[in-house]
Amino acid sequence: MPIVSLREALNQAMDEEMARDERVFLMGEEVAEYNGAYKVSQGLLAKWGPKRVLDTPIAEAGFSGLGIGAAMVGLRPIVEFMTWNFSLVAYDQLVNNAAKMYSMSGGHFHVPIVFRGPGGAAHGLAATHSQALEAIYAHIPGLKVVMPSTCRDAKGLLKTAIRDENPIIFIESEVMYGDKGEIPEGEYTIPLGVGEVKKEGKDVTLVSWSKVLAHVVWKAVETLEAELGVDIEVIDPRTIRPMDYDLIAESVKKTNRLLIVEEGWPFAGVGAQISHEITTRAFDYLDAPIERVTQEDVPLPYARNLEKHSLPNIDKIRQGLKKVLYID
Amino acid sequence: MPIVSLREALNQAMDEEMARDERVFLMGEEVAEYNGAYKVSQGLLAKWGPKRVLDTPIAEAGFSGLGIGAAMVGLRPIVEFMTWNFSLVAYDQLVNNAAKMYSMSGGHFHVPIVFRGPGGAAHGLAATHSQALEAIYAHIPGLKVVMPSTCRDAKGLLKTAIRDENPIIFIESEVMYGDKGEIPEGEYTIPLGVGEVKKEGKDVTLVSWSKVLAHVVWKAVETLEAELGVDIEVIDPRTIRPMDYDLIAESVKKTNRLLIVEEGWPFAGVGAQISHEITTRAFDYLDAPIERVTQEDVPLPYARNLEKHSLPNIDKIRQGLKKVLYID
Amino acid sequence: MNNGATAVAPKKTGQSSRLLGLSKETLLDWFHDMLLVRRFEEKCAQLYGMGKIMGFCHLYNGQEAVSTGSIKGAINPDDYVITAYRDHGQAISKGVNPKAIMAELLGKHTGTTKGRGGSMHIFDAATNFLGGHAIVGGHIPLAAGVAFAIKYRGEKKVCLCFMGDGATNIGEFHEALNLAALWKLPVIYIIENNRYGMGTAVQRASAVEDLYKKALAYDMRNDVVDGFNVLEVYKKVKAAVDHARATYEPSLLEIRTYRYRGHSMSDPIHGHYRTKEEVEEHKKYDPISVFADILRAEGIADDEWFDEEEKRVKKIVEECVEFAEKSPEPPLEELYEVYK
Amino acid sequence: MNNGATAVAPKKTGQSSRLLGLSKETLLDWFHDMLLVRRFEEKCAQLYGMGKIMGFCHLYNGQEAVSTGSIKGAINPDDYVITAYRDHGQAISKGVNPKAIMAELLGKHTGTTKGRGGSMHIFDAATNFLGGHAIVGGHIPLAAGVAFAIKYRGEKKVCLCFMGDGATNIGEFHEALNLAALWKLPVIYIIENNRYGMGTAVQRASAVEDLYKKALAYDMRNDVVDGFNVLEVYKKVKAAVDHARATYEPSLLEIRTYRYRGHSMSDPIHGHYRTKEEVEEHKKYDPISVFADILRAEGIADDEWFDEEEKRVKKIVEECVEFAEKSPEPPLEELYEVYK
Ligand SMILES: Cc1ncc(C[n+]2csc(CCOP(=O)(O)OP(=O)(O)O)c2C)c(N)n1
Ligand SMILES: Cc1ncc(C[n+]2csc(CCOP(=O)(O)OP(=O)(O)O)c2C)c(N)n1
Ligand SMILES: [Mg+2]
Ligand SMILES: [Mg+2]
Repeated sequence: MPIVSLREALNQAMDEEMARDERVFLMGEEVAEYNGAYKVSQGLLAKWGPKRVLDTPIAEAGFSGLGIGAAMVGLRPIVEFMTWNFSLVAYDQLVNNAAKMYSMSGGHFHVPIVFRGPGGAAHGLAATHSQALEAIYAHIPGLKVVMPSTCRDAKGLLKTAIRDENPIIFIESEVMYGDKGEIPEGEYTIPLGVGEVKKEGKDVTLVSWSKVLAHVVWKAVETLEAELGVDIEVIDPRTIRPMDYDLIAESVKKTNRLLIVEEGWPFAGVGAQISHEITTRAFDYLDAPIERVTQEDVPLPYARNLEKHSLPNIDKIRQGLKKVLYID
Repeated sequence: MPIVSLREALNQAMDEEMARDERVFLMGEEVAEYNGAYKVSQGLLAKWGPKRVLDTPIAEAGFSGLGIGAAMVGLRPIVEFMTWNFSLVAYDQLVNNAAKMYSMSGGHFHVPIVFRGPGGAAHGLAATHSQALEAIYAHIPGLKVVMPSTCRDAKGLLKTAIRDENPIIFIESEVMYGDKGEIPEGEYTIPLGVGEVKKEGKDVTLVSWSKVLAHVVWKAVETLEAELGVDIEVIDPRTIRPMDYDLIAESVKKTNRLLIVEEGWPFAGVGAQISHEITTRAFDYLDAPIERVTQEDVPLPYARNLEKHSLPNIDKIRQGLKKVLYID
Repeated sequence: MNNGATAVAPKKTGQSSRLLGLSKETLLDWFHDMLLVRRFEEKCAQLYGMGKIMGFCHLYNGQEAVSTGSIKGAINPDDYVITAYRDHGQAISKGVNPKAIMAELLGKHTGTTKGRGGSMHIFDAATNFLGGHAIVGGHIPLAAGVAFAIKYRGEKKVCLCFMGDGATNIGEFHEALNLAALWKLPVIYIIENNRYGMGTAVQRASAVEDLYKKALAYDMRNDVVDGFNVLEVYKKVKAAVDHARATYEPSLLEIRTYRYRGHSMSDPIHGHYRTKEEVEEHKKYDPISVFADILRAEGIADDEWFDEEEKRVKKIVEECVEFAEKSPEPPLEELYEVYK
Repeated sequence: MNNGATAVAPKKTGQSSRLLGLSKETLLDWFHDMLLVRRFEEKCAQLYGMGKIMGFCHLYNGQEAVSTGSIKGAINPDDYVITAYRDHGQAISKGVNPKAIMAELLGKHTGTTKGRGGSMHIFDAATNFLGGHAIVGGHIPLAAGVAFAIKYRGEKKVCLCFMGDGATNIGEFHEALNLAALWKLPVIYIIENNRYGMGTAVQRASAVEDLYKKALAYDMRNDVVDGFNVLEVYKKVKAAVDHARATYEPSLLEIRTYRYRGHSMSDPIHGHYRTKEEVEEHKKYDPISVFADILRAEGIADDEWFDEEEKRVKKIVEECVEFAEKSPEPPLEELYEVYK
């Protein structure tokens, strides 16, 4: 199987879908002539031309709304946010127009659109530029939220997202764009709403997604399985909304313990939702309360030591595992 | 004790604080010459004049940001959103500027400001105008979220909010503005972050707030205590962030069961957070998984029957209680 | 100084007798449209008073010439219209079935959005009526997107986007007009300047009182229009539409009009923000009377026809109510139609 | 046609020999400020290359005349300044201790925000430097609020708000300028038109290329300024400041300038969006050389002074780095300073 970077995987997904369906177009800041602030759209302008790959002014609400209007009358826009931090100025468009259109118009109109870009913290970008915002989008009925952790999932899920008839929040990570991974030869898609057991284990279930899973959890699992002598089952829901509760509940009924590791803030975060739902579904199977590791409940600071201390890290995962496993 | 409407209670709080501190001013759409879209600011223009009571253009991001800037240099703005639905166009200002300023500026600047207005559904306003948005604000570190359910709490909490040095999200309800209730004679305040046991009970703890508590839960409790022969302890956290977990946990350790009734959407809602935290704190005391009653996971429709069916109601509370109490 | 009617209307009524070569059928059809909207809204007011229409209900009385002249008059059936919450009149002019609109207002399954959207959120795919949007300014970028799709497909259609005077102060107005001008999109932005955003007079909310001047920030084609004369509205909107079809270029039109009723049915007719006299003064330039006078003067219609027309319209409105009343409530399952 | 330097600079340099009656001390102080900013930024580039400065770091090279002429020159210490993420130069001109800025860039506890804000979020209460804001356009309404507070208290201060050309296309620009003009707030909005928003040329993002024309939508006082000549900047910003102090009225100034480096340290210097030649061409109008030539021609400073000045500035920058390097990291507890 070919090995590509996450950047290439996402680029292939967009390129293939643009080839498959001429209603698909890409717009966003610097996506065209600059080939993308993070080069995810590299080469797409050259191949598809300025009609289908457009640089926008800095006007997230404006071009998000423009995409929604175009989608209402039959186009299939991909809107890139340079980072998801900048989507907050467009939040009303996503929540009131994209999410509600199909229901509120009585089915007269629907909005097949993908909003995509990197989310979460990179390094040293500080509070305004380091937000993991999945919770505020997953909270909204009418949206679907997708957060892949591998190149294979990213390509397959993005292709599915572009073909979906509903508005999709597709959150990537700038620090993952260079990550390499295998992808299947040729055409493939991955359904939304279906999680995956990325590693089987019997002692505890660990649910995590996106960058934290890719860059923090895997290293931690390797170290801590040895260190604590435990066998960890790792589940990547891949889609945050709809969440694959069945897969997680099934695993928890086997391991009887659950740790959720997310980059978002704790209060009413995605982990809180998973915790509530799984506690309800697997109450009699849980040997310990579900534990969460999240970003500290603070705006992320700049200084390296504060940033490190604030984000999920191996120490916090160790503590979380020990707590949920009642170790010492 | 005098009996006033919620409208009057809020009006008194603003009036008294404007008298107490000339740095306090009020701005928003129609708050001045129109005396407020819901008349909460009735008479304030006449009393305090156009310098301190200002009608704004329809520009929520602009006047929210204006308030934040004024607060940074020493004023204490009260910004009214005609309803919280319209705050979504200002979401970035509240999340990136108001919430993060104190932390991100290293303490150089802070933002003593109150954003207030009605939230949740009224009657027949449909999806864009019927949103209970507490979760998307409570998720954000740096904000405090206050949601009173009585006239007494509303006045005391709003006065405290206006004196607080941090940005406050103060969510009222337009269908409660006419509700009457007793308030203490003269000057009083109520601290943020302190919940209240509104009714003692031994069989199950019910946590709810704002309009759902005032208009739905109380009626349901009355009916269902008799019908199900149970004794319900009702807790109103009053402040959503910071949440008074201690009070709830203490109650749950006594009743061993918890039902949360909220108007917001279920996914990553405030109830999910309470559920996770209390499950963690009172795991060994819980005789049943924590139950939640929320608004259905849909944009709220217009038709009366759909609206009724979508919002929390007595039937859903009955089911929730039966489930958590293992009745039949 | 521009203050709507008193300044604009009289100055221009002189021209209004010129019928622009429109056929008698067309002219009578337009009058019918205006009268239907007026009577439909009056009925809504009644039903709201009876508690049969719920929530917010924003009526169009006084602004009929804008809807008829621009939608009924200046565009084709396959062109697009998108607007704010004050949307009944524009939906009717676009050809949306008034029975379905009335049923929607009563929250019935036969309504335009199956009872889900209500008064502020009228949608109809069949007539390219794109809503009905209740977040002020939120639909302005959508219109640019519709125009983008038109151009993307190389069609010659246009999109009319209506907004109030108050909506011109919100950020999305700025972002959308810049995009439309920058990318040359065939959208006609129509400000219905009825002089107030709720209780706030234009000059208390906008630093420029002549709202068409906001086009200068985008080098956008612009004009100001007498909204009390349906023929003036038609003429100038048609010019903008023709220009858009020919060049894909947008326009910003400020149409001066006036709202007779309160902002919504839950608001007072004048309150403190305007006087009863001001409202009465404007009724002298009532767009329906103005047009009726022209039709009479030009011998297009006589009193008998107008009497008959009143009866025809009354009947239609009654049929709408009857249809709505008889229609069933939406089934509960449809509450969950959230994803396609 | 306006395309920054090539059009504006030469035309105006003729005037620049007039010293506006400024004292020798003042002129040399301004030159010092510009040179300090230039060398400070060059050091930042080095330290970024060494990985000591993290994240996004937007340098000011080429734009120094804007910061010095407006902040150092045209306002008082108790006036306010607020800006975007390209903020080192403006902070220095406002009097923020460069040691603290450098310490901030290295993420140290002695930094302007104790290591929490980093390059894009410089704040300093002592000098009324209100940030350092990294969401494009997000600070523009804040500036109106600062001016509102000034007027509320009846003070005669002003607030200078800097933004890039790209920021003029976002909604908050529109909402804030309308509010400032409508309420007559003493804020001077300064567009630093360096011809690009990241890799997007002004005319590819804005429907009007002459950005000062956006003031027409608010009836706001406006002007266009040669940003390559610190004396021109001073003159026109001072006029706007005087007007604001006298009338509380805002202004919108478009200052034509040019950025030598990439958008941020993680971006290429030209990439595809501009040529190496274009960058070199602009360096002919380098604001520091332009000013040096004037000072020489006017006999204010000679080569010896300039050599000495280079040494003085070099030393200051070295002291900044030394101070920053020696400073401790912030203590972990401070992570939790979220509520006051
Ligand atoms: C973003 C937003 N803010 C506030 C409101 C509340 N609101 C609804 S209509 C309205 C006034 C709009 O006035 P205008 O644009 O002139 O339209 P008109 O009602 O006069 O037709 C306001 C403030 C809203 N719906 N959306
Ligand atoms: C709302 C928002 N969208 C996008 C960005 C990413 N971004 C940061 S700077 C920038 C370009 C700004 O250009 P300009 O306003 O001309 O300022 P300059 O960098 O040239 O000084 C962009 C797109 C952002 N920070 N905020
Ligand atoms: Mg209006
Ligand atoms: Mg620029």
